[in-house]
Amino acid sequence: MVTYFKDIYSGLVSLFIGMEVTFKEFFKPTVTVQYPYETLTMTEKYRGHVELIESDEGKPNCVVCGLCQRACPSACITLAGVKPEGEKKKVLTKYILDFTRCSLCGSCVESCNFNALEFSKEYNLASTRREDFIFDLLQRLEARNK
Amino acid sequence: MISSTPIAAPPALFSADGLVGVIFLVMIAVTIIGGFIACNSERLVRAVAGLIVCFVGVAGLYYFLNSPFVAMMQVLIYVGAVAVTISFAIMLAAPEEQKKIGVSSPLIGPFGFGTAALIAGGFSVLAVRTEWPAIAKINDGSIKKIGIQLLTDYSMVFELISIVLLIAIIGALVIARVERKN
Amino acid sequence: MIIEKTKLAFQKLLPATEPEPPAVEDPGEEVEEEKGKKAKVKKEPRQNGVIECDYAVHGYHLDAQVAPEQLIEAVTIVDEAEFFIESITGVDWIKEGQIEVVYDFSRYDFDTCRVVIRTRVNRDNPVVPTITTIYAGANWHERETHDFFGIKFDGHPHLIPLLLPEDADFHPLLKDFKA
Amino acid sequence: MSLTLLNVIFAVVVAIAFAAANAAYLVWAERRGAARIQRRPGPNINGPFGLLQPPLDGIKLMAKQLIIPGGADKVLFIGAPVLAMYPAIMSFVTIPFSDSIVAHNINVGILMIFAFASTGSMSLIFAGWSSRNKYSMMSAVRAVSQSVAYEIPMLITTITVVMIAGSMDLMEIVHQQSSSILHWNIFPLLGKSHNILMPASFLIFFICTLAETNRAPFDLGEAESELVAGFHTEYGSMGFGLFFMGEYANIVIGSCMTTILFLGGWSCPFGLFPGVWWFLLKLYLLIATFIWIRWTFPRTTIYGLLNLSWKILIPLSLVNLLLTAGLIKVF
Amino acid sequence: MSSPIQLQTDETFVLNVGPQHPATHGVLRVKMEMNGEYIVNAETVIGYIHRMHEKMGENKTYPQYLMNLSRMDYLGALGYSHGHVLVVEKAAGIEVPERAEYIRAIMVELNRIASHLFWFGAFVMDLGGFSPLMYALQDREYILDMLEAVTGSRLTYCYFRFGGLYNDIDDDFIDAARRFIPRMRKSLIKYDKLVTGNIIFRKRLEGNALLSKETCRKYGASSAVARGSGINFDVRKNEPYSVYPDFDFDVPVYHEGDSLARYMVRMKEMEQSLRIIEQGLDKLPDGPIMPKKKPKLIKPPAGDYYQAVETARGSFGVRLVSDGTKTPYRLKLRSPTYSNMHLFDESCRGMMIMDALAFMGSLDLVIPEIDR
Amino acid sequence: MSVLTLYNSLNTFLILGALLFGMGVYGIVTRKTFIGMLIAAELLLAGASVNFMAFNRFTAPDPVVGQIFTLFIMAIAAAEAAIGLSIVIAVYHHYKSIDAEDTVQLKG
Repeated sequence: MVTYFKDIYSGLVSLFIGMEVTFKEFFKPTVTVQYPYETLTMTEKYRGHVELIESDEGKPNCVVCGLCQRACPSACITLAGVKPEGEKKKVLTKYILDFTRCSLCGSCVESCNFNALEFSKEYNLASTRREDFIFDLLQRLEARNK
Repeated sequence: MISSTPIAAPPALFSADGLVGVIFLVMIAVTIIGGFIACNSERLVRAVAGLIVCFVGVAGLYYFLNSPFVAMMQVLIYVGAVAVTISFAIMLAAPEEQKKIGVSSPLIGPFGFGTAALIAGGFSVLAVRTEWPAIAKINDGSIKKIGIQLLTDYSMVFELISIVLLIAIIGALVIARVERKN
Repeated sequence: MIIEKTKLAFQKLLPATEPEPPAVEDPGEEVEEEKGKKAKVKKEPRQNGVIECDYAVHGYHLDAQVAPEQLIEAVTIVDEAEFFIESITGVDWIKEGQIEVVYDFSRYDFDTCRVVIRTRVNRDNPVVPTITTIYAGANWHERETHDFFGIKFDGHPHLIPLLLPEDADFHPLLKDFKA
Repeated sequence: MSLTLLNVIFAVVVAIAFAAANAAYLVWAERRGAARIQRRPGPNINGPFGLLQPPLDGIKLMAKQLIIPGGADKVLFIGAPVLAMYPAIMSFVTIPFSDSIVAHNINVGILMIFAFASTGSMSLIFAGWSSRNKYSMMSAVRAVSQSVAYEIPMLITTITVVMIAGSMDLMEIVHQQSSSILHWNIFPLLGKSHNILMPASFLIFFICTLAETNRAPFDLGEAESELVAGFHTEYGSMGFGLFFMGEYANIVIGSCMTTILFLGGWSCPFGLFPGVWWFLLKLYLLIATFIWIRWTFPRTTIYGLLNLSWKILIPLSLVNLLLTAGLIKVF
Repeated sequence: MSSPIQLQTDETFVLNVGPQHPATHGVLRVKMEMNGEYIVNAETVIGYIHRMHEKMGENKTYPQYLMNLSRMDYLGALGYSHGHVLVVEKAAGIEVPERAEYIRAIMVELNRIASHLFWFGAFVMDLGGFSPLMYALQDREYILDMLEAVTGSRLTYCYFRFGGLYNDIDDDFIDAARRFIPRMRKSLIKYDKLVTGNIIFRKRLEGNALLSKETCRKYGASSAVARGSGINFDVRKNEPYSVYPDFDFDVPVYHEGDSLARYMVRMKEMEQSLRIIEQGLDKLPDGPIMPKKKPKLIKPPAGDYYQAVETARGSFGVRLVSDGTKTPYRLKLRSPTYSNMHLFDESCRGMMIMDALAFMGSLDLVIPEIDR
Repeated sequence: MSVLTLYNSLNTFLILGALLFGMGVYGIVTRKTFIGMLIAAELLLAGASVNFMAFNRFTAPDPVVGQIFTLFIMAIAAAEAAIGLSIVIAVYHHYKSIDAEDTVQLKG
């Protein structure tokens, strides 16, 4: 009989303790970010999709060695280049990133020995069309330069 | 409350008294429609729904009979308890789509209707034909009076109610108890 | 030590292979000999028997290869020694025309001992007895292995595709499977 | 007779409006409250503080199609949400908000509210049965056993109040508590309530109200983690909306009852300016407690719930009833 | 042993819990044969998001496959990567610098706390309490922010490399981690008050789904499922790997075997993880994070290698069969939840559906990890 | 006598009671299942109660007696429902049917 009432009492007390916790939380400031209206800046090391890095002359650093293409586990990079007459380096003519397949692993950036690729800080990529995610990085580079 | 003196002139439809009359007619309709559903629908759950409608109507009738207490008890007991129990039993016991048409005699419908009509008609005729004398009231039949009478003059009824209910609860438990295997 | 005990039990089960040299090995030498031995193994298929392996290199202590018929007995040994089942899987040795079924066992104890029991069956008709009668938890593992390799576990109560679609009739982890 | 009945008709209209407005804005309050407890802002886009959210939700719900699942019992399927709403509306008719704001004060007011509240579980049964969904069906069975189990201690505790007041008239009960805060039924030792067990009565009554209104931690009928959405799994559109409104209307009724029976109705705690304001203040404080509790506790089990009723609340309320009767006799 | 569900009798009906159901946290389906509220028989159907990770492993080179492991379990990805890199390092004989090992341990433990926090929230949400999930997510966000600052992503980190790490940690991270420890301890007290002590919560879990040691052994259960049944088994202690022998921590073991015990084990585990992080930060040596000599192409010698690690969900094992080429010959992933979930079919018989779903919650399921 | 003042006439209630009673009889005769019969029986009782209440209101000198009788009937109805339904459930467990005709083997 005593335990019966003791159980009821301790149970009730435990409920009030719980309510006290939520009561305190009630008056604390909110911690969330109102997404479409507020956004966060990404951290420095954030791994978005890749972008080409340009050299001082405004040309991509890429030498079309194809290492990134080979390192990519999901084969989402296609690149092509031509070797103009009399130049040592190849010149990049096409760099397509199929973002629909990309898993943001960063292997391409890691494999690059020429400082030609970096991560973008874009994170709210959304579209209803698949084609929107086949990025032509050269075009994007030009668009950025404008 | 309803005045017991009969109103001399029939009230206009849109007067206050007329509306009361309309509401009474609605109550009658609710009662009859509910009863009709309760004894005619094929699905038992609908029959219970009809029963509820009917009992709400009956509660309304009681209200018109100067007894809000009994009216509320009607709703509380019939709708809140009996109907719930019945629908509970339907959910527990009646498999869905349990319909066996044509097992019983085809005459049972007309026969039932005949009997019912005979009884209802007979009672009605009897009721209309008889001259019911009105005797002066000795009290107002309020809930307080009910309480006092229930515990003095009619204490037997009170005791009986409690015993019947107790036995019913115990009996129901004993009968419906199924040993859970495992 | 549980390793010794289990090893002895296995040796009792597999007496035929007992006299052969690779069955008992000096753990100390093994590290150096590792590469050479592996090359050897490739050439001539390994005999049934139990090997004590170097934990630091392979991650398990005992490696027992048994014939499919001996499997139940072998698993009974580990069951009696209170091992728990880690996983069951297969390896498709397509060049040798065999499929290896690998059973991993370990212990909850601090007296750690990881045991690998393997058995090899013919690739054309891979049938091994089920161990669900001993380890109830082998059920899913066997179903999974059946999914991936098409190995039939004789006596399994419910051998239908688990991870693959219900109507799957392919076995993706076979080396000749091309998606 | 005639005037009171007209009054009632008028009151029903007002009650529907009141219930609907309350239900809509309690959803808002619940969402805001929950958000505050969880340190989120909650709905805050539409209108100031998101106050336009409820009407927009209502428009959205009404614009949607009511999908009736195949094999469902159409009549009952459509009728059940309506049935969920009507007991609350009927109950509003007899609740006195202040000395003058009452549609129709009948002398068995408590009984009337309980009578109509007890019919509420029928709507759950019909919704569950007619949807032809196993989850709904299980939920209906649960909801019924729950409401039956908690009606008993609730009625028994109410009887203690009725015994102290000597009346089932809600007006009368409030009048007896109106002199000061110390005369409220929840506070023992003064006024008419000699009963030192009154706080216990209040607690039992409050717990039963939580259970009767299917609120967390007793929301087994719509235990979303196992029964998806319980009895209204198959409901969309305004069918769902009505269930929702019915739930909140029931909460308002429950809180009104608690206020009247234990917290002195519209009387002011300090004897100042009694009026409907005090009633609403107490009412919404209680509702806030409902919300607070819901977002604090996990759900009980069905047997835990029934154990609580049959093994703790019913014995306690019976003992409470006996002791109260004794105390009234002695003093 | 689970047997196929037979045709239903008059008394019973079949209830499909899932593949889309609020209690299953993913596409898991449990076919339950019910007698009213009681479960007569249950059959778990998995594989709805099976991705054939093991075949992918055979088709990709070792570094290419590295990121797959972090996609197995989206809550505790680092633990799985850890197992994979350890087995490849063991096979290929790559030395790992000490600093990298310490950072790995710290990261894995942080990830373990994040995973447990999410489990805690989701579990309480399964039981009908929603607010604890939000509080847990707040703390978890803190961890994810820290991890994101270092690894560059929030869930699928792929932070470990063969032989070392992708990034070194900086002072910001260390500061954040040091601030995190007292904050987390305070939060744990809050959870204790709000949830663990709550009578409703305790009544629901006490005595729920008793698992015996024998059941655990027969099914190969690990993590809190085993430790809640009185089995003192933690790969970090039983088969120490990485730098775990350097840390002083306890393995919480409860002997009741019910859902509350499993809950308590995970809650106490968070405290132990905090201890490990604290010690790791104190002991963190300087040095490189990648080995000086690392083979350009990873080609482990032919052979059979096994490595078990303790992830947030239990003992995760990787069996690598190498044939000496640059791709694995066979890569078997032994996922802990697979074994833990397997228990469910047998153990939930005779339980009420509410209890069964509480039990399911206490198993800490992550469906992609079961389906692989 | 207008149709709008029907509520002041005893005959209205008596006829209503008779109608309810008739419906009850009809239901009991035609229903095949126990539960259906039980529902019809409730209608019967309701008809009787309406009569009691009507006489109580219009003719009885003491308007308490009728109410008490009605309450008594309600209690009986509740008890009947409880017992009846538990029997139905017991019978269902045994025969897997709630049809009255299927349970003819039920012997004392």
